[in-house]
Amino acid sequence: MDSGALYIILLMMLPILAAVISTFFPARESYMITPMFHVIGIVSAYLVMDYVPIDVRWHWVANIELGMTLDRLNVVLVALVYIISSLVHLFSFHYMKDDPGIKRYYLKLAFFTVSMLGLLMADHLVLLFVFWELVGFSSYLLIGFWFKDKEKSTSARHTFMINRVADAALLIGVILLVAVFDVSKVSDVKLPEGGNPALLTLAGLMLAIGAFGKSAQFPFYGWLNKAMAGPTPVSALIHAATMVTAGVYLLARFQPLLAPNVMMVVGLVGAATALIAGVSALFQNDIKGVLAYSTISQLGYMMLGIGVGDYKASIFHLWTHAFFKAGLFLAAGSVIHFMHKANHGVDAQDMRNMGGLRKHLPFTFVTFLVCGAALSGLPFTSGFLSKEGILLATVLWANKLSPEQAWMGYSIMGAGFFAALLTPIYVSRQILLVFFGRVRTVFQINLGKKFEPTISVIVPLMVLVGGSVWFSVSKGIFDAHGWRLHRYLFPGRLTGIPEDISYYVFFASLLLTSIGVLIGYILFRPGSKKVAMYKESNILPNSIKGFWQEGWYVDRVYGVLNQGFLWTSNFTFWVDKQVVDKVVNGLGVGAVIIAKVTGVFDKYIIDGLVNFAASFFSGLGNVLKRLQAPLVQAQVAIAMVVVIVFMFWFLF
Amino acid sequence: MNLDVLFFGFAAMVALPLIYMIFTRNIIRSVFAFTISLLGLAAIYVLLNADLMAVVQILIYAGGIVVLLIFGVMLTKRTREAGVFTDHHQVVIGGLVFIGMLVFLVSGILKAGQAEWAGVEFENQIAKVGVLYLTDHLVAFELVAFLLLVALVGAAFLAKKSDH
Amino acid sequence: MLKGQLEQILDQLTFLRFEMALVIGALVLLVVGLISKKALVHRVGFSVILVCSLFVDFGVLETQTILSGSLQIGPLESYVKMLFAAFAIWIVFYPTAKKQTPEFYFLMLSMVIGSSFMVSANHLLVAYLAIELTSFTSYIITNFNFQKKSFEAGIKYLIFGGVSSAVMLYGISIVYGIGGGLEIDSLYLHDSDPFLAFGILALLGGLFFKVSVFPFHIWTPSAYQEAPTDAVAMLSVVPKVAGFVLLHRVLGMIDLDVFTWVTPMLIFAGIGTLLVGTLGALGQTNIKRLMAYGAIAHSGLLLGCLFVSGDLGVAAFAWYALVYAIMNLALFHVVAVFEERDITSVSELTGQGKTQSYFGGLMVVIMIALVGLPPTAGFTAKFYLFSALWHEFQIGSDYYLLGFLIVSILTVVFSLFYYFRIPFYYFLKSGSGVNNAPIDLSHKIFATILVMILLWFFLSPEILNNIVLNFNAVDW
Amino acid sequence: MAVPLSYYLLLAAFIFCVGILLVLIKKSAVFVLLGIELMLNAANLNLVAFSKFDPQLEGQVFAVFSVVLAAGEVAIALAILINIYRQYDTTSLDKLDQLKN
Amino acid sequence: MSEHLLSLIIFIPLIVAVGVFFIPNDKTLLIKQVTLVATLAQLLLSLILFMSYDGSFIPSNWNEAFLFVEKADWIQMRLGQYGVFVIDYFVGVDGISLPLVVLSSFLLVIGVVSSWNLKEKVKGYFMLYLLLSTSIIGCFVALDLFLFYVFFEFMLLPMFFLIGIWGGPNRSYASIKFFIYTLLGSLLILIVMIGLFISVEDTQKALQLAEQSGRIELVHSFSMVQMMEGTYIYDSLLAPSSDVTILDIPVRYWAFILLMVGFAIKLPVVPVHTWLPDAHVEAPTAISVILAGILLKVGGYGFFRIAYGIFPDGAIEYAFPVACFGVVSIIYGGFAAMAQSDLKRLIAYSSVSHMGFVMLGLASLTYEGVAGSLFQMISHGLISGALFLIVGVVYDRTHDRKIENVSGLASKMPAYTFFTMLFFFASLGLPGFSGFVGELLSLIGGISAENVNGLFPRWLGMIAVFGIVISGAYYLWTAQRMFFGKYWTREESWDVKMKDLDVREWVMLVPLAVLVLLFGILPGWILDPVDNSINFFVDQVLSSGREIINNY
Repeated sequence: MDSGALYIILLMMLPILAAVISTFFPARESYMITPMFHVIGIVSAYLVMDYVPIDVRWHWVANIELGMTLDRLNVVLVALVYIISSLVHLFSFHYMKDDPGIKRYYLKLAFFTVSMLGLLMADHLVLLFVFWELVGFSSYLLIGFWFKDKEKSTSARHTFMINRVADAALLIGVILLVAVFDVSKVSDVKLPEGGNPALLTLAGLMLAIGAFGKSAQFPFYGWLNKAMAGPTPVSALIHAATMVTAGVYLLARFQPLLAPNVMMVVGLVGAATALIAGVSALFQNDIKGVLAYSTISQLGYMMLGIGVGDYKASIFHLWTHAFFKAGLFLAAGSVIHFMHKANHGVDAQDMRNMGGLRKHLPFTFVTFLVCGAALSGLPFTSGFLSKEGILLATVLWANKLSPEQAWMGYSIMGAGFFAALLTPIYVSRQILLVFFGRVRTVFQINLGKKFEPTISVIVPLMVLVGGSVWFSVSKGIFDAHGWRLHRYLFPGRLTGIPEDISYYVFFASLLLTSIGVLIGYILFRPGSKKVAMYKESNILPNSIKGFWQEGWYVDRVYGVLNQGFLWTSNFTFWVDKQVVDKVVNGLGVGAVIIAKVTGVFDKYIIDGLVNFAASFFSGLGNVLKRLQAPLVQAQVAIAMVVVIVFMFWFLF
Repeated sequence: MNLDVLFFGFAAMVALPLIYMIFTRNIIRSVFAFTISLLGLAAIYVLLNADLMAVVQILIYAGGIVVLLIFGVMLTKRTREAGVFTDHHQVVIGGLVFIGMLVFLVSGILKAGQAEWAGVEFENQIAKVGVLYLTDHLVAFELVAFLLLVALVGAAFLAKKSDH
Repeated sequence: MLKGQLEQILDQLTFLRFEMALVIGALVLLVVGLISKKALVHRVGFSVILVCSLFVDFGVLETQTILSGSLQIGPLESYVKMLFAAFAIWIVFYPTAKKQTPEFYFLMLSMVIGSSFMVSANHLLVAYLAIELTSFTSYIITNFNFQKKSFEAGIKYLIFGGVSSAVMLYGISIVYGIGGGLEIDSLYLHDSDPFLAFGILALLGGLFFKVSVFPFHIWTPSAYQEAPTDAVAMLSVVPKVAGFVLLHRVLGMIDLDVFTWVTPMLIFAGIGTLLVGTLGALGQTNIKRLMAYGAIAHSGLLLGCLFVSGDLGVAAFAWYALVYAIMNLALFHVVAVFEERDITSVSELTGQGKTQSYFGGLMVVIMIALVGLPPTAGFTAKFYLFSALWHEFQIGSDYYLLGFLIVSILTVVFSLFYYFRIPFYYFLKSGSGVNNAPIDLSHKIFATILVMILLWFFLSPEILNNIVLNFNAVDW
Repeated sequence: MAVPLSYYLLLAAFIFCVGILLVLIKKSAVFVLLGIELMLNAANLNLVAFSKFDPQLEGQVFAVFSVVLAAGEVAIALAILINIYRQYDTTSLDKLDQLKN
Repeated sequence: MSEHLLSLIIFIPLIVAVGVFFIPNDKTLLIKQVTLVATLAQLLLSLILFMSYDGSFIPSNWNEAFLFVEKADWIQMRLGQYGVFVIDYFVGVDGISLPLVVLSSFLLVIGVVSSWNLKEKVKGYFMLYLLLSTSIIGCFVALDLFLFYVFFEFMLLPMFFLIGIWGGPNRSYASIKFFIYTLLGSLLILIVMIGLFISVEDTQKALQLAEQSGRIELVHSFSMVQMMEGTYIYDSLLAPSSDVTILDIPVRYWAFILLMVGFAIKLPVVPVHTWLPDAHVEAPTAISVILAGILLKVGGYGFFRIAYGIFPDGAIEYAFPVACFGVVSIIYGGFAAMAQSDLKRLIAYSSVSHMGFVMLGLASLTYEGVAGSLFQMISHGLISGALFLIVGVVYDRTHDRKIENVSGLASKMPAYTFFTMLFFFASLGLPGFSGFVGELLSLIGGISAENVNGLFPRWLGMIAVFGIVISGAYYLWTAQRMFFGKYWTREESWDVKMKDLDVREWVMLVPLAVLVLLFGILPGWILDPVDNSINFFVDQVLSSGREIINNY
């Protein structure tokens, strides 16, 4: 085994190694060593950056040569995963330290990290699919971590199943590409020569659907809100920074294969999702719910970026989003932890019970503020830069479209900008409702002002705050293409961007963001009517607000589908028991064949096979009964009748 | 010419009692009708130059079997039977079988050919038959002897054993 | 002339040593029965007679007719007769043998005698008499349990048999008149004449009665149910196999190209037999009655052997008859053992498996053989028969034959239903046994021997080759 | 030959059919036996009629045997019938329905 | 020893069964130990077989395709004047049967361990068990059709009694149903077998026999190798040149159809699958393991060796219907499984679904598809075996298998939950477990067949993909209902019995789990040694099938 392979394996296995090692120590504190392993991972990734690509290939089965590779794109993402993961591991120690299942928790978390790393490093579509599924699986395990809670385990199941549907499509795409087009290398995707273009479109579409599933795009986005049932650090890692971006990663890699139509679909779905989720985020009462929908919305942006052809912008947004959203989630985790400690009686995640927490949780507040700003796309944050990149690309793309498609392009663009307006509204709403004003519930225990005693909370939050401001990612404050890693990742020359458009977009997004913040402040400032009544606000299930709050009722659609599914299954079983079994058992097959042979099948189909079978068998039964007559003369009669029948049949 | 008349007379003697037998309810009378019919048959055998057969018919059938049957009827007839005919279904089927068979046979006979035999000798049939019994049909002769023994032993054993 | 004829008769009588030995033995047994009342004496006498008859018989290598065309002898006939005698010996080991009278054994011997003549009969008169001899024997033997029901079975059997034999006699008379004779091998019926056709049909009907083929099978269940079990074993094998040989010989005198309806009729009768046997058995609860239906189904398969021409057919028949005889011997032995334990109905078998598992195991093997599954000779026999039928289909492309083949294979599935009810109740159904006394060791040994034979014939069926090589019966 | 052969055959056919009819429609076992005897007689008549043209006289020989057999059969039948009568107190065949599936 | 390796593997259990017969009834422990040793010896030998199997050669015809061949005269019978038919004791393995032999001997050991606690009629049970294992292995290695058929049929009897005597409350119905269905299937095979041996000749054998007897005769052969090589007698019904049709379908196609139906009953395929749930539900745990793990594979193996090997033209002609039935089974089985409330029944239906992949992959006649089909059999053998053991665990404790009667077991039985989840996910095709590999390869075959050989359209394969969604649905739902949520059982008395896995159960489940994982990660361990065999099989079926279709 060469050193490259060793390196890759090591890089992949570090997290699980850490978790296993710490599991052997009885003390809970041993889990503090896990972040250190991650730091090794970060360092290794950094060190290897200039030596890529390295890869390892091995024969798996049949004609499939699996491979893993480290190239420029994924080494960056590996580093990202390690960074976020190390912070989450660190944060989790505080968050989970009283939980009896902490061993299980860390193992699962490490398993997830490994799967995610594998997904990034996989250099064969099949292997990518393998890790894709494993990521989903480990996410299932983590969401259902508190399995004793029926609802949480149900959420985990739903999450997995929704993903599974998309994965099935992905599998079709993978098989088509691997087996039909012989495209399997992830790191080096080329348009296959020849082949059926329609089939290629189909394959691309299937990949896109797979990506939509994992990245919680329309119509699959419903699962992400359910996934919030898991421990909050998990949400930070999985549902903000890493797993959900896998779809973006996949499409970014396979963009060369995607047919224009598919690109259009991706863009459309991305924009629509950004909008839909943005609206829904406005109406959430659950602190994580807001973040969940905002994540969906941001993922929509990334998809939009892919769809309009600028996957670089999407990757940039992926990077920045990972930081600020992880920050937001961890901050939310901190809030929830606090609420949980402070008052056992109330729902620790419901914003209706919060308010004025900035005094209790200053670090958290700062994190929320900065990361929220980044999410909103306020200037001086990383989010501003990356979001602007995507919007810019969208505008450029829309301008270039042919007149027939222009309306589509402009509506996609419009949706993108509108979502940019929504984001600051819900972010400010959340910050105002959680950290400002008065506490809307009674704390049973006075925990003092500062409830962030440990380093395992402060360090992650601060690092993420650091990652969310502009200088950590870019040289220029407003330069959407100034990402520090840009040149490393995409060595080619930057495409020229018309200055004027760039300015329009810059100002437009600045304006929209400002308006958004303003609206948010006006509506939800401490003391406003809405906030005063917020504690008691209950959204009626059937109102339009309820519709939005429940994510445009996507769950109900799933429910209907699920009912249909169950109905089908019950029907199948009914058929199995009542029809197949009986027909096959009761020699119905014979009857059917006879009927078919004599060409009267159709007739009996109309009359009902059941009637036919019934009369057939009762007739047969009667004949048999006659044939077994107990009286001797009847027996003689039977024999004679048969003889006469024979006679007249054969002799005439 | 005379023989023709005789044949039709004897045929009637055979057939009419049979029709009576179909409809009668009395077993004894029916057995006697049967006897008449047997005698008619014997006469027909005579017409056919089968003297031995006619004799056997009278001796064994009319003399032996009918007596045996009457004996059986007497032995078992202590209670009155409710009816003579079987149930409705059975009678209908019987009638159909009767008609079908008859129609078929009659039409068949009318169309039938007949084997061609070299020549026909009529004289001294009994002597010839006697020789045949001990030459060509020796096996059959011995077999029938054994068969009668079996019938005898069997019937006797059945009757005897059931006494106990 | 007459003198020469008589001398010739005397010469040829030596070919009848087997039958004569049996007849003399039967008479002696009857006399001995008057002197000694010991059951053992009768049993020993019976088996001695049969063994002697086996010894005086020798294989006739060439097929020929003797006694002015009355009888036909040849290797097949010798084989079948020896099979009868060798088969009949074993019934003295049945548990029912203890209570049998000398008359019983006399009748058993007459059954063998009648069947032997049936096998040899080349003259319709002899054939008729031989059939009647076995029939009379059977009528009488059916009553030998002297129960209320057995008399009922007896009279029903007699009436049905009487009608059948009368029909057959009528058929013989037509064949005689229109066909021109009674000697089977010199007759060749080729006039397409409806009256003659009826004669043939009636003649075949009587033979069907003897071999219990549809629609003349109806007597079988009642008779088997009520006759003594050892007699049933005889009844189900000896006259039936003889009947098939005779049936085949009779079919040989019919020109099948003129009487085109004969082959389909036979095949329909065969299919009917298979169906009636298997479907009829499904609802039975009485063990012997059930087995009677099974025997009917086997008749259908034996009839199938007749459809195969050439020495393949005779081989299939010889083999099937042999295996069928062994299987039925074993089967009715098991039934007799059950009867001795007061088990007559299937449901009374429950719980037997707990105490009598060894015997049960043997019984299972026997049932497997009857169904026709490996690793038993029952499978080989069926397999050989099916192969022969397939081959015949391949030669003639007769789709009726294919239909018969398919039905016969499918009936194997159904036969599983009823044959396996016995082990099913024996082992699988829970319940307390009617009689939990241990089964006599001798019965176990007897069953073991038969089971061993069944297994051995599966593993090494080459014995068939040796039998069949002698036949050169190309006219089958 | 004045009377054609077919007349004899027709008479025989009639006897045969009446025999079957009796077997089928009469309850009493004795009647049924009579029916069987009639059927046998029909066959005998056929045999004898045909044998008129047969120099070998086989038909007549056959017919004689068949009469003898009929006697044996009736003997056995009566032996059983007496037993039946003792057990069932009737000779009516439709009362004999103990043997069922 | 190596030249009699196969015979040893086949007959060790038979000999031991005879030995067990002489052990007194009450020495149950000894009986169990002896059985265990016998099956372990069988496993050891089959491992030796696997290790010493050299799959590196590329055969040029079927004669060369088999290794460890043993051939001995058994039966030579005359077929009247139409020649002689020869039945040999002829066994051998190629890459298709080898993995199945190893799988079977492994599962047989597991089965013994799983029935270790049996209390009643121990001797009978283990004797039947040993007979069963003889016939199973024999079935996989027989190269003589007659021998195969004998083993094939003989499997039914021990199975019948094992279900019927030691089964659950409704066992009698289930056992009879099982027997009838499978017997029906095997009789269809019997018809074809008869037709085949009458149509196939063995000239070599004819020469051999001529040396002994001095005259040349037609020798009808039962050798599957001859049948696959296609040495047909001219004018025979099943010869490719035969033009006999029944209902407008050529006889050869009929033969193929009959074989497919016969083996489909065993596999089982919708709509002839209904015996399976009943049989499974009533069978004792170990027998369920054998039934699902091995006996279903006999059906699949029959597809490979007999239906496809001998009738390649049928395989090509009927690829579409076969694949259709596969897909229908996948979807239908999945839906039916979803509706179950009895855990065992659920797994039984899931077997129907999973065996659909075997059919789909095989029908594609692509290398991936066929390899996937074979692999799916192995993997399903391990996984479903394990799942039935899992059911056995809860059944042993509660004597109840209803899913809704327990919940939240995870908190009470963590190890049990762990294994259950592991096998559930393995079964629903999570990558990393062997189930995924088989399904993936079959699906690759199913989807790429249109491009590779154009046998059937790819939308069939695409529909089949959604089978994995359904399987996910029912497994996760079941897992949630039984293991998650608050701990609760229907009967209070079950509480005390709800202990976590004991040593015996660990011993059974750990090897299975390890293998499932191992083969999921390194499927090449199974497939690489048999690579050439599969390639050869695919080439042979395609080329000779096309040849027959084109030439006649």
